[in-house]
Amino acid sequence: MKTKQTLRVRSQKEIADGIFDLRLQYTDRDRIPDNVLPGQFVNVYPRDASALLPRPISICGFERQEGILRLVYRRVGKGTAEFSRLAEGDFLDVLGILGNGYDPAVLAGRNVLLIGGGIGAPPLLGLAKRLAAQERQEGKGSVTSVLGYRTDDLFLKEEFEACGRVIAATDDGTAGFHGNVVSAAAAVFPAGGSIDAVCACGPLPMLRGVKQLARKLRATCYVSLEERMACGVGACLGCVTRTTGTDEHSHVRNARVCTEGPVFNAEEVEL
Amino acid sequence: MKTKQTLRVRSQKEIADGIFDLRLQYTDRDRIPDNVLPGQFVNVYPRDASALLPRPISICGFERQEGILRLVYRRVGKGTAEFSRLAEGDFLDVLGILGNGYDPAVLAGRNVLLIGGGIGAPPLLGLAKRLAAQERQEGKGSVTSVLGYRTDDLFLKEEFEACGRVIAATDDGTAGFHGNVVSAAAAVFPAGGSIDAVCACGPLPMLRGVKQLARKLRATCYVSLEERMACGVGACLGCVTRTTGTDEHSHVRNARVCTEGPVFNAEEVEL
Amino acid sequence: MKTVTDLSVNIAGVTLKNPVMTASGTFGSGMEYSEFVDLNHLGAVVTKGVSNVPWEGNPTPRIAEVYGGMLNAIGLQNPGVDVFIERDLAFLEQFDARVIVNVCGRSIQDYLDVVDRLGDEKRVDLLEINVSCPNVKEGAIAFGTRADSLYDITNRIKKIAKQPVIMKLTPNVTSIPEMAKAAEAAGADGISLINTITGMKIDVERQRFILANKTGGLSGPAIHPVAVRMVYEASHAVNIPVIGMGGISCWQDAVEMMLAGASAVAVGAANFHNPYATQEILDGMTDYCRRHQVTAIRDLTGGVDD
Amino acid sequence: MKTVTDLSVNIAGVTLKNPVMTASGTFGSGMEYSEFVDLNHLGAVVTKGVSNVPWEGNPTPRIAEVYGGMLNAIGLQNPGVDVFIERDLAFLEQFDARVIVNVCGRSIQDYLDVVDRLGDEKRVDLLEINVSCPNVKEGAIAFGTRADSLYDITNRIKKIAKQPVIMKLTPNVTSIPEMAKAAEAAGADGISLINTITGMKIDVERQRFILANKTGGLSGPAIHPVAVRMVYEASHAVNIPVIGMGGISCWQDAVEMMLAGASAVAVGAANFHNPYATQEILDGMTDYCRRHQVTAIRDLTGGVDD
Ligand SMILES: Cc1cc2nc3c(=O)[nH]c(=O)nc-3n(C[C@H](O)[C@H](O)[C@H](O)COP(=O)(O)OP(=O)(O)OC[C@H]3O[C@@H](n4cnc5c(N)ncnc54)[C@H](O)[C@@H]3O)c2cc1C
Ligand SMILES: Cc1cc2nc3c(=O)[nH]c(=O)nc-3n(C[C@H](O)[C@H](O)[C@H](O)COP(=O)(O)OP(=O)(O)OC[C@H]3O[C@@H](n4cnc5c(N)ncnc54)[C@H](O)[C@@H]3O)c2cc1C
Ligand SMILES: Cc1cc2nc3c(=O)[nH]c(=O)nc-3n(C[C@H](O)[C@H](O)[C@H](O)COP(=O)(O)O)c2cc1C
Ligand SMILES: Cc1cc2nc3c(=O)[nH]c(=O)nc-3n(C[C@H](O)[C@H](O)[C@H](O)COP(=O)(O)O)c2cc1C
Ligand code: FES
Ligand code: FES
Repeated sequence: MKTKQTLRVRSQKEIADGIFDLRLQYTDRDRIPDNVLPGQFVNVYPRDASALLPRPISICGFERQEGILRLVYRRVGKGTAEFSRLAEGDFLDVLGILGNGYDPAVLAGRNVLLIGGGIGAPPLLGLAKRLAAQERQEGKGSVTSVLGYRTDDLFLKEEFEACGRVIAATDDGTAGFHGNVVSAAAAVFPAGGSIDAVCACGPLPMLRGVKQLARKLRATCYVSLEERMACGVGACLGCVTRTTGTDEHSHVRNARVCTEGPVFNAEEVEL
Repeated sequence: MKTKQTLRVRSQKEIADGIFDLRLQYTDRDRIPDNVLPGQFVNVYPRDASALLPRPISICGFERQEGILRLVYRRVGKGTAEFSRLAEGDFLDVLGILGNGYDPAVLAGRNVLLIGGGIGAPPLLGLAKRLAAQERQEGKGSVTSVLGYRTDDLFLKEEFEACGRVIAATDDGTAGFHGNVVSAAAAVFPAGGSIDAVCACGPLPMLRGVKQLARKLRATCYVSLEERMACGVGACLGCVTRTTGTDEHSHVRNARVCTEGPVFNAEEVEL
Repeated sequence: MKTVTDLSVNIAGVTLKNPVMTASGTFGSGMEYSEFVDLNHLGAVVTKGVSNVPWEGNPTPRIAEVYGGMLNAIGLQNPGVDVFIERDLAFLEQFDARVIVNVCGRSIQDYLDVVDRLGDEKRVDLLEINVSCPNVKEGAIAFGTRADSLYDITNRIKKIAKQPVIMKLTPNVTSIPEMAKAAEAAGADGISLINTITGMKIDVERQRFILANKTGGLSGPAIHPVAVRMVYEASHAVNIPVIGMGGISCWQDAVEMMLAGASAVAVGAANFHNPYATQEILDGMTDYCRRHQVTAIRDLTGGVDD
Repeated sequence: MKTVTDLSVNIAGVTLKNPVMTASGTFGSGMEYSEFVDLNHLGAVVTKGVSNVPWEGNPTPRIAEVYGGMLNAIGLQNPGVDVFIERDLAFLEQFDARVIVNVCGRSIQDYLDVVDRLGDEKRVDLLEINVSCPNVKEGAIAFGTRADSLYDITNRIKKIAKQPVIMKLTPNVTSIPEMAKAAEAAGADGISLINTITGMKIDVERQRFILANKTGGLSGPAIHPVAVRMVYEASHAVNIPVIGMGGISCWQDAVEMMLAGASAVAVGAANFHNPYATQEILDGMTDYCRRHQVTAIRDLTGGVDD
C-alpha cells in the first residue's frame, strides 16, 4: 500500500560536502510500511509552491520497528537545497514506497559485487547489509563493494566495510584507487572470476561500463536507473526507459523506471 | 527614498480574534526611513512562491530611534495567514515607505474626529498620537476617535484613549454604541458642531457615510482608500480611484491610491 | 438545517455521480491511483489516450518542472486499443465510476478505427477525442487548431460513434469560441478543455533543451487562469456541456471552473503533487455546496455573477 | 584570466548597452523605479503604452493575484502623447538608457497619429507597437490576432515611422511563426513577445469576477515556458531581431530567453515583486557570461543546442 505521509525529521547531518544523511520518523505507527527492498525509493516533496513535482530519492535504510526511513542525497538544485535546510522536528511530505528494488532472495548465497558511483552508493547500502546478514546465516556468498568518490570524502564507506570488502576509488586519486569505479572493479576482478552478480547504481556512462564488465565476468547484472519523474506511481509514463524486449505494461519497449524499475536486469534495458 | 528590505520580527501578538500586532525591526540602521506620516503604508511580501504580489499594510506605528515598524492587520487570506505565523526572529520583506498619509501639520490645533471601522482603526492610531502631542504643545485642538468593532474585542482602544475621547461602537451591541461608526459619530456630533476635520479609514460603505456626515458637520474630510495593488510605487496604474477632477498624474480622473493616496480629501474622490 | 446537495451531473445524457473526474494521461487507467483513491467515489475515470495500434511516444526526458507547473512530452505512448480493452477496461469493470476513453490518432482513419472498436464495449460511457495533443508531430493537433478540420473530424467520428462524443480542445488557438462552435455544429455532444499549452524549457548551464522533444505541454496551477477564461468563453459560445480542466489543484479551483461554465471538472497534474487530490477536491466542493446551500451542484455551472 | 564580456546588443540598428530592458506598462516611464534602479544601467526603458489622446483605462479592480503570476486589466490608461512628451520623455532626457516608446490605439489612424507625433522626438530610439493588448475591447488585439491585419497595420506604420518599428505580438494566437512572418514581411524592424495571455479569476465565495473587466492578462513566472517556446518559434521564423519577455524574474530566465532566440529581454511583473529585479538580472547575466567565457552577450542569442 503506497501512501503520501508527512514524516518528522529525526536528524540530519552533512556527511560529506553537499551530501546529507536524513533520518525521518513515521508519525503514524499504523502507516509504517511493512517491508522495504533495497533499491526502492520514495518521492519527496519540496514545500516551495513553485516546485510541485516530487524529488525521487532512494531509500538508504529502513527500520521497521522504530519507523525510521533513512535517505542520503546530494544537494543539486532547489528541492534538495530546501531539504538540506531541514532540522530535527521539521516535517517532510513523502510518497512511498515506490519502485521494485533488488531482490535479496535471488542474490542469497552468491558472490555479489556492488558498484556505486558517487550518490549511487547510498541505495546499495541497504542491499550490502541484507546480503551480509544472509551470508552469515547461510554460511556462503560474499559482498564486495566498489565505491566511487570525487575526492577523499569517503561517505558511508565504514558502513559498507561492516558488510564485506570495500574498494574505494576517487576521481582525483586522493584516496584508494585513482580512477573510476569500473576501472577499479576491472582491476580487482579479472574476467572469469568468481562474481555471480553485479548490482550497480550511478551515472549512465558508469552503468554502461558496468554492464560491459559484468558480461566479461559472466555475472548477472542489475542496474538502478534514473529518469525524470512526475507521478512516481506508474500513471504518467514520464519516466520510461528503453527496453530490449516489450515489457508487460507498455507493450512498446518502454518500461517505467518508477514501477518496473528503478532496478533492471542490465540485459533488459538499452543503456 | 523607498527601499525593499528584509526586516526582523521583534514581536507578534494576536490582540483580538484574527487581528495581529506585528513589530518589525530594521536590521540596517542606515536604511531606517527618516520620516513616516500616519496613513502611509508598506508592501509586505509573502514567502509563498505562489503569491508574488505584495500585501499593502498601513503603518500603525514607527519609532525612528529604535527602527521599529508596527503593523496591525487582520488575517483574511493566504498572505496574512502566512504573516500571522511569524514569530520573533523570523524575517519579512517589506517595501516602503509608500503613499502620502495624513498631514499632521494641516490638522494641528484643530478639532479632529477620527473614524476607524474594524481594521481601519490601526492606521489612525499614529495620527491620534501625533495630534494629541501637537494639541498638548499648542494648547488647542482635540482628538475624538470613533472606533467600530464587530464585537467587544476592543483592540487598540486603550491606546486611542491615551490620545483623547473614544467612542466605541459594536455591530452586535456587546460593548459601547450598538451600531456602526457613522451612526455613533452622528449621535455624538450633531450637525454644526465643533469638528473641523474628519479622518476616516474603513470599508467603502462606511467611508461614503462618513463623507455625508462630514458635509453635515461642515468639516474637511480625509479618507484612506484601499485598492488592489501590484507595484505599490505608482508604476503599474493598477490601483487607481475615480477622482472628481483630473489629477496631475493621470490626466484622466484616475488617481493612484498607492501614490496620490491612500489618503484623499473625500471631496476629491468618487466613493 | 444542513443542505443535502445533489452532486450528480449530466454530461451528454450520461449521469455522473459527481462532477469530479481525472484528466486524461495523468491517471493511467485508474489502476495506479486506486491505491490512494477509491475509484468508486469519482464521477468518472478518464483514461490515457488510446490509439488503434501501440504507440511508443517520445524519447526521454519527457518531463520538466517549471514554475507552478510542469511540461510533459509523453507523446501519447499507449499499448493500443486491443490491450486497452483486455486489460484496462477489464480492470475498470469492478468500479462504479463512469469511464471516459480518451482517443488519439495520427489520421482521421486512426480515430475512426478506435471509435469503431470501442463501439460495443459496454464499459465505455463516453468518448473524449483528443485533437489537441501538442506532443505528437503528425496529425493530432492539426485537427484541433483549425475550425474546418475540427468540424470534419468531429462529423466523421459522430457518424460511427456509439457513445456520446466529447471533443477535447487545445488552448493553443486564437479563438476558443470558434473551435467550440465548430465542434458543436459538427454534432459533438460536449467539449472538454483545456489541454496543455505548448511550452519549452532550456537548461541554461548546459545550453540544451530539457525535453528530448524540445517542446512540451504546460499544465498545473500556472495555466489555471487561462483555463477558466477559456471555459467561460466556450460555455458562452455553445449549448453542449463543457468539461473544465487545467490547473485544478484544490476545491476552490474546481468550484471556480464550474462557476465559469463547466458542467464537470477534471484533475490532472495535481494528482502528481497529491495523489489524494481528486477525493479532497470532491470533499471540498461538497462542503462548499453545504455552506452555500446549493441544493444541486449542477446549479454552480455558469453561476458567476455575469 | 577573466573574460570581459561585451554586453551590448543591436536591435534594428540601435545599440543597447546591454540586453536588459523593462516591459511596457510595468515600469511607468521609469520615474517610479528610478528610486530603486539606476536607469543608466538599463539597456532600454520601455514606456507604458501611449495613445493619441488620454485614455481612462478600465474600472477597478484591475489587478488579481494568481498562482505564480498576476492578471491585469489596466486597459492602457495613459495621459496621451502630448503629456507623455512633455513630462515622461523630458524626464528620460537625463538618462543614458535607450528609450522605446510603446504605442497603442483603437484604430490604425490612432497609431499613425502617435507614430507621427513621435517622429521628431530625438529621445525616442525605437517604437514598440502594441497590437496585442487583450484588455481593450475595441481595436488593439484584433490587429494582433490576424496575419493580414497585422501586415496591414505594420505596413502603414512603417511608411511614416522615423524610428525603427518593433511589433509586439500577442501569445493568444494559433501560430506565432505566421504572425512573426507577417510583421517581417510588412517591414517591421523587430518583434517583441509575449504580451500577456488572457485569463480570468472568479472569487468563489462571492461568485463574482475579481476583475471589473472580467478577463485580464496573465503575466509572471507562470507564463515563462510559453514565452520561451514562442520566442524560439518566432526567432526561427524571421530574420529580424526578437525581444523576449514573459515571466522573466531571475537571470536564469533571461539567459534562457536569449538562448531560445531573443536578442534582448524585458522584465515585467517581476519588478512588482522585486523592484531591483532589472539590475539583479543584468548582474546575474554578466556573471553567467564570465563563467561561460562568453565574449559577447549577443552570442547567447539562439545558442541552445538545437
Ligand atoms: C529513482 C531515483 C532515485 C534517486 N535516488 C537518489 C538518491 O538516493 N540520492 C540523491 O541524491 N539523488 C537521487 N536521485 C536524484 C534526485 O532525484 C535528484 O537529484 C533530485 O530530484 C534533484 O532535485 P532538485 O530540486 O534538487 O534539483 P532540480 O534540478 O531543481 O530539479 C528540478 C526537476 O528535475 C528533476 N531532476 C533533477 N535531477 C534529476 C535526476 N538526476 N533524476 C531525476 N530527476 C531529476 C527533479 O525531480 C525536479 O523535477 C534519484 C533519482 C531517481 C529517479
Ligand atoms: C493602502 C492599503 C492599506 C491597508 N492596510 C491594512 C492594514 O493596516 N491592516 C489590514 O489588515 N489590512 C490592510 N489592508 C488590506 C490588506 O492589504 C489585505 O487584507 C491583504 O492584502 C490581504 O492579503 P491576503 O493574502 O491575506 O488575502 P488574499 O485574499 O489571499 O489576497 C489575494 C490578493 O488580493 C489582494 N487583496 C486582498 N484583499 C485586499 C484589500 N482589501 N485591498 C487590497 N488588496 C487586497 C492581496 O493584496 C493579494 O494580491 C490595506 C490595503 C491597502 C490597499
Ligand atoms: C503527463 C500528462 C499526460 C497527458 N496525456 C494526455 C492524453 O493522453 N490525452 C489528452 O487528451 N490529454 C492528456 N494530457 C492533458 C491533460 O488531460 C489535461 O488536459 C492538462 O494536463 C491540463 O490539466 P492539468 O493542468 O490539471 O494537468 C496529459 C497531461 C499530462 C500532464
Ligand atoms: C500591469 C501591466 C501593464 C502592462 N501594460 C502594457 C502596455 O501598456 N503595453 C504593452 O505592450 N504591454 C503591456 N503589458 C505587458 C508587458 O509588457 C509584458 O509583455 C507582459 O507582462 C509579460 O511579461 P512579464 O511576465 O515579465 O510581466 C503590461 C503588463 C502588466 C503586468
Ligand atoms: S513517474 Fe509517472 S510513470 Fe513513472
Ligand atoms: S499599485 Fe501600481 S500604480 Fe499603484
